[in-house]
Amino acid sequence: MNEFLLAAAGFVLVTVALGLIRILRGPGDADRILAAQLLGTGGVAAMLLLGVATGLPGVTDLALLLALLAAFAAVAFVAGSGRGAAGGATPGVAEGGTGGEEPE
Amino acid sequence: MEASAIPTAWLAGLSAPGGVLLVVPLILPVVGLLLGLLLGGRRLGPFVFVLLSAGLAAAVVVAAAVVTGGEPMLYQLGGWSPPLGVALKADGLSVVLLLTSAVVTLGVAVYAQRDFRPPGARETRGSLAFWMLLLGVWAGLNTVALGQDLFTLFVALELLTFSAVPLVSLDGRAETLAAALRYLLFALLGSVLYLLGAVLLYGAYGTLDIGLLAVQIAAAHALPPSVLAAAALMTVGLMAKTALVPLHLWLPPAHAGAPPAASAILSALVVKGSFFLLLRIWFDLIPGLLDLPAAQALGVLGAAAILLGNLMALQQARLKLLVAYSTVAQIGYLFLIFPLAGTTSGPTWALSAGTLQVVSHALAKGSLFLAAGLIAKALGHDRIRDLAGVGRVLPITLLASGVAGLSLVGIQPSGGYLVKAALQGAAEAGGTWWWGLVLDAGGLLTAAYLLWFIGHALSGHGPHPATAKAPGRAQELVALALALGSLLLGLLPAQVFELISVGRVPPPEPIATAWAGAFHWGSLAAGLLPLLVVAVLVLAFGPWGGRRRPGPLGWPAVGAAGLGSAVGWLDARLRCWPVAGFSLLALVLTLGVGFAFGARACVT
Amino acid sequence: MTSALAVDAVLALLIFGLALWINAARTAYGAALGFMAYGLLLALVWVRLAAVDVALTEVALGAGLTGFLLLGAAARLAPDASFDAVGVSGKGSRFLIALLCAVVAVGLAAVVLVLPDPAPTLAPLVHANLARTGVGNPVTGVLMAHRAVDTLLETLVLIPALIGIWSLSSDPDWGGRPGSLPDLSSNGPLTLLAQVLPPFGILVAIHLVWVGAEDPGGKFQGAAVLAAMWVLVLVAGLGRAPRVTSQASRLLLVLGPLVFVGIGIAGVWLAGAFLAYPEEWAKPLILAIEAALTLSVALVLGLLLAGPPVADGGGVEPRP
Amino acid sequence: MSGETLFGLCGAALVGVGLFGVICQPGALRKLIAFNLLGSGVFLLFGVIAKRGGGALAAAGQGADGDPVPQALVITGLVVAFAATAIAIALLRRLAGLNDQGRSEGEPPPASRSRSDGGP
Amino acid sequence: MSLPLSRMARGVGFFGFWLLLAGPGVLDVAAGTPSGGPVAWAAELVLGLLASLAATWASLRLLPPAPGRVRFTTLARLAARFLWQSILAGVDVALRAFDPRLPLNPGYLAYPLRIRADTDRALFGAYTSLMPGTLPVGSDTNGALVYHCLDLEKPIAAGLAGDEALWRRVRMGGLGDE
Amino acid sequence: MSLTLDLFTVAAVSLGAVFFLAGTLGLLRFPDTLSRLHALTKADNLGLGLVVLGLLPQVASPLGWIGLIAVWLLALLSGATAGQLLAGAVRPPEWARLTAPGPGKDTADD
Repeated sequence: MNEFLLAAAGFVLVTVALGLIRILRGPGDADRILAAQLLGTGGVAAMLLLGVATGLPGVTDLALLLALLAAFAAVAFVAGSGRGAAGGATPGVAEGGTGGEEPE
Repeated sequence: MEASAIPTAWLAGLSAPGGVLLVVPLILPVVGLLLGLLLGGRRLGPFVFVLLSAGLAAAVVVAAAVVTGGEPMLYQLGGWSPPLGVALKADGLSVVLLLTSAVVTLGVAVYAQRDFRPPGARETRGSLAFWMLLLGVWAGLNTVALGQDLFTLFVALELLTFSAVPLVSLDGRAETLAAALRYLLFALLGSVLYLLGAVLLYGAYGTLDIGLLAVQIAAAHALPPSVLAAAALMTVGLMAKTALVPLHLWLPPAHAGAPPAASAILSALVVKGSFFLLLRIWFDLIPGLLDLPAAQALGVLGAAAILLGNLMALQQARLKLLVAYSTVAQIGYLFLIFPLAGTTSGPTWALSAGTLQVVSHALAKGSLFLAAGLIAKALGHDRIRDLAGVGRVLPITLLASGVAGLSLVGIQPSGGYLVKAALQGAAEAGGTWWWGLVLDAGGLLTAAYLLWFIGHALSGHGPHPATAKAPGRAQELVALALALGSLLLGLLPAQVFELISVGRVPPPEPIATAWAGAFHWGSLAAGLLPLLVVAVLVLAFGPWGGRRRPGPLGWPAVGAAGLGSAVGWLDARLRCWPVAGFSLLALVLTLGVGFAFGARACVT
Repeated sequence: MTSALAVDAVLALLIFGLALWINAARTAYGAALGFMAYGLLLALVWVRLAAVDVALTEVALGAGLTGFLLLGAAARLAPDASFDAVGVSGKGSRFLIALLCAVVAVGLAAVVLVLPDPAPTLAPLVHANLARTGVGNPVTGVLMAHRAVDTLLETLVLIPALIGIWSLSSDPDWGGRPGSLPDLSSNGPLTLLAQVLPPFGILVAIHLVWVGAEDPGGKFQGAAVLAAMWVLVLVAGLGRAPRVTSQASRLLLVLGPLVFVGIGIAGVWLAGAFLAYPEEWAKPLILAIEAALTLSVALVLGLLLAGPPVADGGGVEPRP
Repeated sequence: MSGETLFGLCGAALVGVGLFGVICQPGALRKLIAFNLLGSGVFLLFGVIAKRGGGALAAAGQGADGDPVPQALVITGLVVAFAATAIAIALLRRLAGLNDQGRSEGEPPPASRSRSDGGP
Repeated sequence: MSLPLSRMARGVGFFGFWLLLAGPGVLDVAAGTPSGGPVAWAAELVLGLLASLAATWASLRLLPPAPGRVRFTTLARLAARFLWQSILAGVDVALRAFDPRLPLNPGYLAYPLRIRADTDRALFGAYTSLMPGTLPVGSDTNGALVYHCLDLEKPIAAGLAGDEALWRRVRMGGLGDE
Repeated sequence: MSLTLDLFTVAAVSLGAVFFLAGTLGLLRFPDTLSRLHALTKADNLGLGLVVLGLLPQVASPLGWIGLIAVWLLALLSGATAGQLLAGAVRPPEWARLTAPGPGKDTADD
C-alpha cells in the first residue's frame, strides 16, 4: 500500500510539474501564479500522501500550513500586482477593528 | 606579578566554576540591545556609555584572569559540552579582540554623544538607530571573540553585518544607500560561502566545535578533500567580508559615506571581526594550511592590497575616501602574516604580529576617521585641496591625525612600527626579502598621502576660526586619545605580548624578547630618514602657499600620473560587481586546487 | 524503494529546472513568482529528507514571507532598478563566469560524494541527551537546550535588522507607522479572507508551537504563521501597524528575548550554567520561552515585512 | 544512487546556479533572488548531511530519522536569511524611492504612492 | 439566535477546529488511552480553551457578528448543496479538460446580486466560485456581480438565483438588501 | 475488511489523482487565464478531497482522520477565497466593457 501511495504522490507531483510549464511559458505573470497555486494544492495532496506512506509525524501539520499559506501566496500576488477591488463596489469596509493590534 | 597574589586568587576563584565570567561580555550587549529599545533614543547615549564602561571592565577582568591563569578559559553554555553544546573560549587572541572592541567602541560612544543626541524631548531616527546598531556591532564582536562553534560564529557574523550595513546608510543619501546595499549583498555572499564551508566540515566530522574539529583534523593522515574545500570556501568568504583586494569593491564607498562615528567603528572593528575568524581557521582549526604553498597566495593578495590601497589613497581628492583606501591598504598587512607564519619563528609569532596590527590599526584608524569627521563637520566638506587653515581651527584634531598617521606609517614607537619590524624580521629570517620591500614601499606611500593631507591642512589661510563650527572638545580629545593609544602601543612592557601565546604552542623564542629587541630609539632615525625624503618630495610637488601646480612637468611626474591613472583604472575595474564576483570564484578555485595539490605534495 | 527514488528524482529535477528558470526569467516579478513555487517544492524535498521541522519553516518563511517580500518589491520597482544595472554585458564573460560556477558546483558535488560513510553524526548523542531537556522533539531540544545560544543570538539578530529597516525612513517620518505594505482595503474577497482566515491561523500557530515540544513544529513556524496572518489583516486595512515609537510594541518585541536571557541567567544559579535549565523544570521553562519568543518573533517578522515608517496623512502626534 | 545523493548533487548544482545569478544578474533584486537560491542550495546540502547521519542511526534501530542538529541549524539559517532579504529589500525600495524623487521632483515618494494604487 | 449566543457559537466552532488539530492528543484520553497522563491532558485542554478564546477574540474583532439570524437547518441544506455542486463542478471542468474538442464557450455574465452587505457579497462570491462554471471577477458599476463563465450556454443565472434564494433563507435578513 | 479498505483507498486516491491531472490539463489547454483558474480551483479541490477521503482508512488511529479533514476544510476555505481573489486580480482590463450589454440575457430576477 505504501508503494502505491508513494507512486500516487509521484504522479501528483508529475502532474504538478506539468503545470509548471505555465511558469515557464506564462504568458502573463497571472498564469505563473496559477501554477504556483496548483503547486500549493498539489503539494498538500502530495505531502499527505508522502506523510501517510512514510509515517512521518507532523506531515499533516505541514499540509495544514501549506493550505493556510496557499491563500497567502494569492494575497502576495494580488498585493504585488497592485490591482484590487474584485468585490465590494463600495470602497472600504464598514465593520472591522482598526486598532494596531497583533493577531492574538 | 608577585604583588598581585590576592587579586590572582580572586580571579582564580571567579574563573574556577567553568569561567562563568566569560558570559558577561556576551550578555552585556545583548541585554543592552533589549533594554535599549525600551529606553528609547532619548536616553540611549548615556546608557550605552555606562554599558560600554562595564563592558571594558569585564574585558579587563577576563584578560587578567586569562593572563594570571596562563591558559585559556573555557565555558560550556547550558552545561552541555561540545560537540552537542556550544562552548565559549577566551584565549589570548579573544582577549585582545574583547579589549580592543571595548576600548574603540567606548571611544566612539564618547565621541558620538554629541552627534546622536536628540535635540528635543522626542526620540529621533538617528538617536535610536545609531546606538542600537552600535550595540549590535559590539554584541557581534564579543561573540566572535569568544565563540568556539562555527555556526555560532556564523550567527555572530550576521549580527555584525546586519548592524554594520544600516550604519553605512545612516545619513539616508542615495549614494550611501547604494553603498550599503552593495556592502550587504557582497557580505551575504561571503557569509554563504563561510556557511557552506562549515556545512562541509560538519559533513566530514559531525561537529562544529573548533577545538574538537582541530583535534580530528590534526589526527588525520592527510587533509581530506572536504576540509580543503571548506578551507577554501571559508577563507574566500571571510576575505570578502574583510575586503581584501580584489574583493574590496564595497569598502571605500561604504566606509567613506557613513557618519564619522560609524566609519570609525566599521573600519576599526567590523572588518576585523571576519579577519579574526580567518585567524581562528588558519591558526587554530587547520594549522596545516600554513605550511601549504597556497598560503603564499594570501600574502600576495595582501601585498597587492598594500600597493593598490596606498596608491589609490594617494589619488583621492576627499579626505574620507583617502582614509577608507588607507584601510584597504592596512588590511593588506594583516594578510602578510599568512606566508610568514610558516617560517622558523613559528605561527604564534606571526599571529602576534597580526594581532598587534589589528589593535594598532583599530586605534589609529578609529582616530583618523573621527578626526576626518570633525574636519568635515567644521568645514562642511572634506576636499583635501581646500583644507587650508584647518590646522589653526582644529589643532587637536590635526594633532590626532598626525599621531595616528605616525602609527600607520610605522614610526617608532608606534604599534605599526612593531608590526612592521616583526614582519620584516620574519621575512628576513625566512629568506623572503621581497615581503620587506612591499612593507617599505607601503610605509613610504602612506607617509606621502598623510603628509599631503596634513600639509594642506597646515598651509595657507583657511576659514576664519569663527566661521567654522567648533567641534566638541571631548570629541577632539577622544580622537587624540585613540591615536596616542596606537602610538604608545610600542612602549608597553614586553611581557604584555606574551598574552597572545596563551593557549597555543609558544614560539621557539619568547615573544617578549623578540619584541624587546625590535624596539630601541636608535633605529628611530633610520625609520625617519625615508620619511623625510618623502616629506621633501611632497613639499616640492605640493601647491603650497598659493603656488598652484606648475605648468609643464618633467617625465617623472608624467610617469607618476600615468601610473596613477593606470592604478585608478585597475581599481575601478576590480570594483565592478561582475569582476569582483569573477575574482571571488577564481579565488575559491585557486585556493581549492592549491590546497589540494599542496596537501598531496605534503603527503608524498 | 523505487517509487521513492522516482519521487526524489522528479523533485530534484524540478528544483534544478526551476532554479535555472528563475535565473533566466525575463522579469524580476516572474522570478519572484518562480521563487515562491520553488519554496513549495523545496518543502517537499525537506519532507523527503525527513526534516519536517525544516519543511514547516521553509513553507512559512522561505516560500510564504520571503515570497511576499520579493513579489512586493518586484511589483514596486522599475525593472532595471538602480544599483549596478551593469549585469554582465559580454557573452564571453558571462560564459566564463558560468564556467567557473559550474566548476565550483562540480567540485562541491565531488566533495559531497566523497563525504565519509558511515556519516559522522550527532544524532545518537542528541537522542541520548533528549530526556534531560524534557522535550520530545529533538530539533526543539537542540534549538532550546543544547544550542540555546544560537537561538538566542538569532532572535537577537532580528532586532538590529528591524532597527536597520526603520533607520531607512526620513527624519520627519520618525514616529510614523510602517508604510511599505500595499493597501488593498477595497478588495472585497481579500477583506473576507482577512476576516475569516486569521482566527484559524492563530489556532494553527498555537498548535504548532505547542506540538513543537514533542513533534515537528515550534516557535519560528508558529511565529511565521502569525506574522502572515497579521500582514494579511494589515494589507486588508483591518488593522494598522504600531508606530515605531510605540512603547507597547517595543515591549512585545523584546519580551521573548528578555525572558530567554532572564531564564538563562537564572540558570547560572539554578542549574549551574548560563542557559541551563533545572532538569525537572526544563519543559515548562522551554515552553514559556517558546511562547514569549513566538509573540516577539511574530511581531518582528511582521514589522520586517511592513518596512520603514512613513508619516501619517492624518497628522496625528506621535506618542512621546 | 540514493535519494540523498541525488539531493546532494542538486544542492551543489543550486549553489552553482545561485553563484552565477548573484554575480551575473542585472539589478539588485535579481541578485537577491539568486542569493536566496544559493542559500537554499547550502541548506539543502546541510539537510542531506543530516539525512545521511540519521540514516546511520535508523540502521542501528534507534528510531530517529535524520540528524536533528543540522536541521535545527538550517531553521536558524532560514530565519537569518529572511532577515537579510528584508533588509536588502528595504534598502532597495528606499533607494528606488529616492531615485524616483530625484528624477521628478514634486512627485510623492513611492511609499506614499503605493498607498493609493490599491483602489480601482 | 441572539448575539452573545452567536459569539459563543464561534468560540465553540474554533474549539472544535482545535480538537481537529490536536486530535490524537486530546481524544486519546477520551478514548481511554491517555498518552501523557492526566496533567498533560488537562494542559492540552486548557491551552485549547485559551487558543480558541484568542481565535474567537480575533474573529470577533475582524468580523463583528452581523445583525440578523442564521437558520441552521437551511444552512445544512446549503452545505449539502455546496458539497454536491462542488463535486459536479470538478467533474464538469475535468470532462471539459479531457475532451479533445475542448468544449468551452467562455464569457462574462453580470448577475444583479441583491445582497448588499460587503461580507455577505464576498461570502456569496466565494461560495459560487466553487460552483460549476462560475467564477466571480468583481462588481460592476451597477452593483451586479460579474461572473466569468466557462460555458455561457448553461443556465447559469438561474442556478445563481437559486443559490441566492437559499442564501437569503439562511441569513433571514440582515443582508442590507435594496 | 482490510482489503476492502485498501481497495477503497486505491480507488479514491486514483480518482483524486485523475482530477489533479484534469486540473493540470485545464491549466495547460484552456485558452485564457480565467478559464484556467476555473480548472485549477474546481478540479484540484475535488482532487484533494478525494485524496483525503482515500487516505482516511490508512491512518492508524481513527482520530488521525480529523486532522486530515481539517486540512481539507482549510484548503477549501483558502481555495474558494484565493480563487476569487486571483480572478479579481487577473481579469483582463476590458472585463467591464464585456459586460456592458447589461444584465445577462437570461438573468432571472427573483
